[in-house]
Amino acid sequence: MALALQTFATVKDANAALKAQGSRYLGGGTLVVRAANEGDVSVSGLIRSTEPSLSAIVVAGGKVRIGASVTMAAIGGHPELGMLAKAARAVGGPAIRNMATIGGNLFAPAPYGDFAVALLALDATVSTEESETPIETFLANRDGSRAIVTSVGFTLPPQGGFRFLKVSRVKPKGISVLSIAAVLQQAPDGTISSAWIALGCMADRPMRARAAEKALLGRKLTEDGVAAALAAAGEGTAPITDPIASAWYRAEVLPVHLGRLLLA
Amino acid sequence: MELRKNYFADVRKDDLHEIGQPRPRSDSPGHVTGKTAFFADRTFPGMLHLKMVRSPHHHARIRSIDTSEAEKHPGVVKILTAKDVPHNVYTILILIQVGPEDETVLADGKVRWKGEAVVAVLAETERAAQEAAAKVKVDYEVLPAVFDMEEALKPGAPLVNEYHGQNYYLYDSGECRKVRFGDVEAGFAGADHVLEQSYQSSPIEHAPTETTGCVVTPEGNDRFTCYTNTQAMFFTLDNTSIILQMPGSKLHFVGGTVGGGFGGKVDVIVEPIAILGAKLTGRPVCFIYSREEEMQISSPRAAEKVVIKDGVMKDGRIVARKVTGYTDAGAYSRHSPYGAQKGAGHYPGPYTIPNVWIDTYCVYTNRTPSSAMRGFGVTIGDFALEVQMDKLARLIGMDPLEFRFINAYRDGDMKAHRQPTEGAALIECMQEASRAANWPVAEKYLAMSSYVKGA
Amino acid sequence: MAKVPVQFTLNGSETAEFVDSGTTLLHTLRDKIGDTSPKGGCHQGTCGACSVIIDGELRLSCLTLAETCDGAVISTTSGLSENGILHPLQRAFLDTFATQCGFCTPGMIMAAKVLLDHTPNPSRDEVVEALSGNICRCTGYEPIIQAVLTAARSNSQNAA
Amino acid sequence: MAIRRGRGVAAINYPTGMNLGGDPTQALVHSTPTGNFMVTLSSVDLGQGMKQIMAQICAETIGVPTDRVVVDTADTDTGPHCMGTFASRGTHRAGNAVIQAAREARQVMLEVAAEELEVNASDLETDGQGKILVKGAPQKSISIFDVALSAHFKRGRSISGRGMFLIPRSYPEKETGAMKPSTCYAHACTVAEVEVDDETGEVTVLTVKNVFEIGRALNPKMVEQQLVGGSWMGISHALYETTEPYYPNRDHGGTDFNQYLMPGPGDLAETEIIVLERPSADGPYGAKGPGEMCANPQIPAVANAVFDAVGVRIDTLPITPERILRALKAQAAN
Repeated sequence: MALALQTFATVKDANAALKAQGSRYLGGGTLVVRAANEGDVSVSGLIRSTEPSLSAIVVAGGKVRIGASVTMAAIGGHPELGMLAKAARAVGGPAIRNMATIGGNLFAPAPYGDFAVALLALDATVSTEESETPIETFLANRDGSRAIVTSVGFTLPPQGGFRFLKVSRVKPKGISVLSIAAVLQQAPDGTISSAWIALGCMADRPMRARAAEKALLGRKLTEDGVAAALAAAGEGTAPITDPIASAWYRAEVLPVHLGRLLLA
Repeated sequence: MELRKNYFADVRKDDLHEIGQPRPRSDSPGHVTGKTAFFADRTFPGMLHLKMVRSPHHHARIRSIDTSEAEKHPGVVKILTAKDVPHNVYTILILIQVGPEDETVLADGKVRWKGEAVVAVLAETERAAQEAAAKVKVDYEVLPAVFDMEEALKPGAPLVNEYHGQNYYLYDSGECRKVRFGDVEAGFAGADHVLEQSYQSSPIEHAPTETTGCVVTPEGNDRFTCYTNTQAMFFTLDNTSIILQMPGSKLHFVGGTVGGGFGGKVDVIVEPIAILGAKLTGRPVCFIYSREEEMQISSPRAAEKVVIKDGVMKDGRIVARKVTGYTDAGAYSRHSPYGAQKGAGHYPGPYTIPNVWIDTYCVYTNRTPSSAMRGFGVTIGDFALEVQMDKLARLIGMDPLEFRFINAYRDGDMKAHRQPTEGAALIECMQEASRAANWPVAEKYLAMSSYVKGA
Repeated sequence: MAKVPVQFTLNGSETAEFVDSGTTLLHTLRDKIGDTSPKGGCHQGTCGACSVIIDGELRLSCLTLAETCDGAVISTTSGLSENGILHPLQRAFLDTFATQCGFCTPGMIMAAKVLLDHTPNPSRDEVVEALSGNICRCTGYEPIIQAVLTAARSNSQNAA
Repeated sequence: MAIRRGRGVAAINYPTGMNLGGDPTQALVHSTPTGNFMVTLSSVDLGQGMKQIMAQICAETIGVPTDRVVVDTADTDTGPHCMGTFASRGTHRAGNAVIQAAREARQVMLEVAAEELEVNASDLETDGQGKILVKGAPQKSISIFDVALSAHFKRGRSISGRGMFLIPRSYPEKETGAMKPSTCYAHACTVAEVEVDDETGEVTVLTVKNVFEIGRALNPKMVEQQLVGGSWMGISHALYETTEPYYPNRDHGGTDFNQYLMPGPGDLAETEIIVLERPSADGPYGAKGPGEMCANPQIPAVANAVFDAVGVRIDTLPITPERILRALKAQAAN
């Protein structure tokens, strides 16, 4: 079977077409077209939708909704999403960022998917035609997910409340040794009142660092204050081993990089 | 870049017209306009795409190959197995009498590394070839494999390659290439310090931006034109002639514009099977490595292990050096026996040492065959030698750069392989490095010269 | 096999082709149209040799399906010089000896062109970032970075 | 956290050409009717600039500007045999073959010019600009354009030459290993300066200062290209590259340019290149082969610099952050 592309004006029609065996949704092409080029013969039909809402970014009242077809470049260049620019620009080189979509990033296996790490820290929700799912649940079930992701929504954290770090061997563009995103809220006295920390490469998909989050509550961002969080950073992680680094290395340097991110 | 003309001015004529001039490159205008024709920039009507079915096992016996389903796949034109290749067992250096023939173009009865070519599929499109390749059924009996050179050299290790009969290349000098100069044991006995250290590398890929490949077209007169990015035109033509049992006069190779080589395109892998495909189908054929094939299937630089034992005096003289080098050839020879032998000629490095013992082994393991790469036989050896030099200097409390001056070879010094040194320039390089890096050394070293001892 | 009509502007010329559905833009440009300036170095999106400019944005033609480019404006390195006069970037690549094997060069020039179109006087870091998706194995990148900076300088001198 | 700095040195030599010789290359040179020169070879240009260098060598030898020379190479129907482009042999072997062929062609050219000018060929010289002059009487001259026309249409001569370069093969003596691996050697000394992050094992190469002795820089800008790129590859080998990161285990081999690590444009060391020229006895205009050698000395220099910085020896390539970190932890445990 040759590869064939079908384009639909609505997500609804595209969803219906996706039921056919061997069909995959085409976002920016960085995952699916690559797989086909590399001889993945399980992909025989590509489906896409040109519904305009898929490409929209809506920021209103502190809430953000980003259509699934929005590219990393569009996020990186959006005037109201400046705080996310670092995470969006962490994905690939310029050409990849002009193609790779936020929807696709949700499905990218580690060490890819750095932006999904940011979305996890932002406690985003992932929408399809039918449902709206917390991102953590979505990521856990993504392998069996068939419905087209239409958008991702989240609440903008307060100014300076979002931190992101990607560690790569190759600069400025390399895939992750690990990535860390954190959304922190501080009480007037500087103590942490809320902490959401997400990790990339510490499992086969983005994961929360719950023990570290907990250990930060009520503490200040000082060397002593973060010590317990760093000690707990690895809890529940199962880092990947790949050509970039071993699980051992990732586990060893996670607290180091988390410390640098928190104390920066 | 800075040319330091003050060095060796007495032996050099600098009044040339064209030599020494920074003339613009004649090929660059083609590069910047995208007009330069690389081999894959030629396409022919009716061209078939060749995809290889590869071994998923490191070492296995092939019980059977079933291509019936693949043959029926739409778009498939021809499927090739070992029996289709006229002279299927070959080795590239046979042209310079380095044998035995030890490698199959397409696996025959056995695979010896994960990724080895087993069946070639020729189809109308790349996609059809990929789909049909997935339908080829090969029944394997998995055999024990060996990956570690030391394990491979132990008695009872799985035999990697029957054409050799043992897991090392047999030189005319025996299990290794040897150099014996002076009395190395006496040197160690008389040394103030003896230091033995072991160094290791792993395989390295050339990673040219253009992958290995060729496009072949039948000329209609029983000749075949092969557009290729080989690094060696006649080397490839002559080996193809042997493998296909086809007179060289039937073969026309066109190349010479290559998107990076670094030694990775000296093997003869894609051309013979693509030409065979063109011959048996009468159609143009392209066989271009995917990036994954370039990374994991094409020969890498061999992994090497180098053990160096040195005897050194407190005054900085190295009095004895014993080097044992192991080159991980993978499953087949390709250029590795040559590389290991090149190491024997290179050690003990650019230093004058009175007692030297060198053994270099070419070892077979069940991994991707290694071959030529920029500096092979020397690159990893230089890493080992120069880290060892640093350790020796620190052992005797001497500046590492000064330590090298003491031992540097100079014109007339006898090398371990019994050639007198000519044209040495190590000392001058180190003198200039001392200046450029602001790494001061004693005046006496700055006064040295490669020309004559004691000067 | 269904053929799909595709129409786009390539280097200023209206171009129409029937392609097999699912064909990449890279294959279409090279094998159907005959513009071989984009190179297929990996077909994975990891080398940048196939880079082209689509509607003003740098894209990888190996991961772009031709039929998604209907109505697009596409530029490739082969269309960069006008009336035989090299583009300042091409001139700079020559003058600074920034090409060796030449396989990465068309992609590098595309990446650099998009940068200079948006940022006429880039910093070194901006050049580095712009080239970061393009692999070169020969030069060690420095000559290419210098070429882009040189082209930017010559542009601003011409503008002045 | 501490960023610790260190520096290391390495000095090396490297043989030019195929080990033990026995690797021939041939060349043909002929003039066109209007005095342009065609070099015919089967040598391969990998991007190092073989075609340009052969043109300059031919031009120098014949005595014409380089843009009067065209190199036709790597077509087995037309080009005579070349062993191939590897082992730092291209410039040395093919260059010598081109010189020999060009000398023969030059001799015919001078003979035809001598007939036209009614002097002895031995009394003629070229000005490098396209003219042949009588030594000591430069007002008496003839253009190479006219000489070629005369050779073709009047005198019936072929301004052409054949070149062949072969270093006889050396066979190592079995027991002692006495042999002749090469006829000439290039040299280098590199000093590398690094920073090592002692909490992550990450290495940044700050500077490399490379001194290369290459016999003769036939085209200095092209030499620079190769040496700068080679220096980058040496650093890459030292710190990044492997197809089998867990060797001898075969798992996790990289299959793309994201997984196969090489320094990116944001990882570049400040690189200084200094070139010395001690012409080799048998090289074309003294040239040696620097193509492979230039990527070697950075590897041990960086390894030694890492030790200088953090006091641990990594004797296994590549020197990854993981290997350094493991060694630092072992050091701390002791």
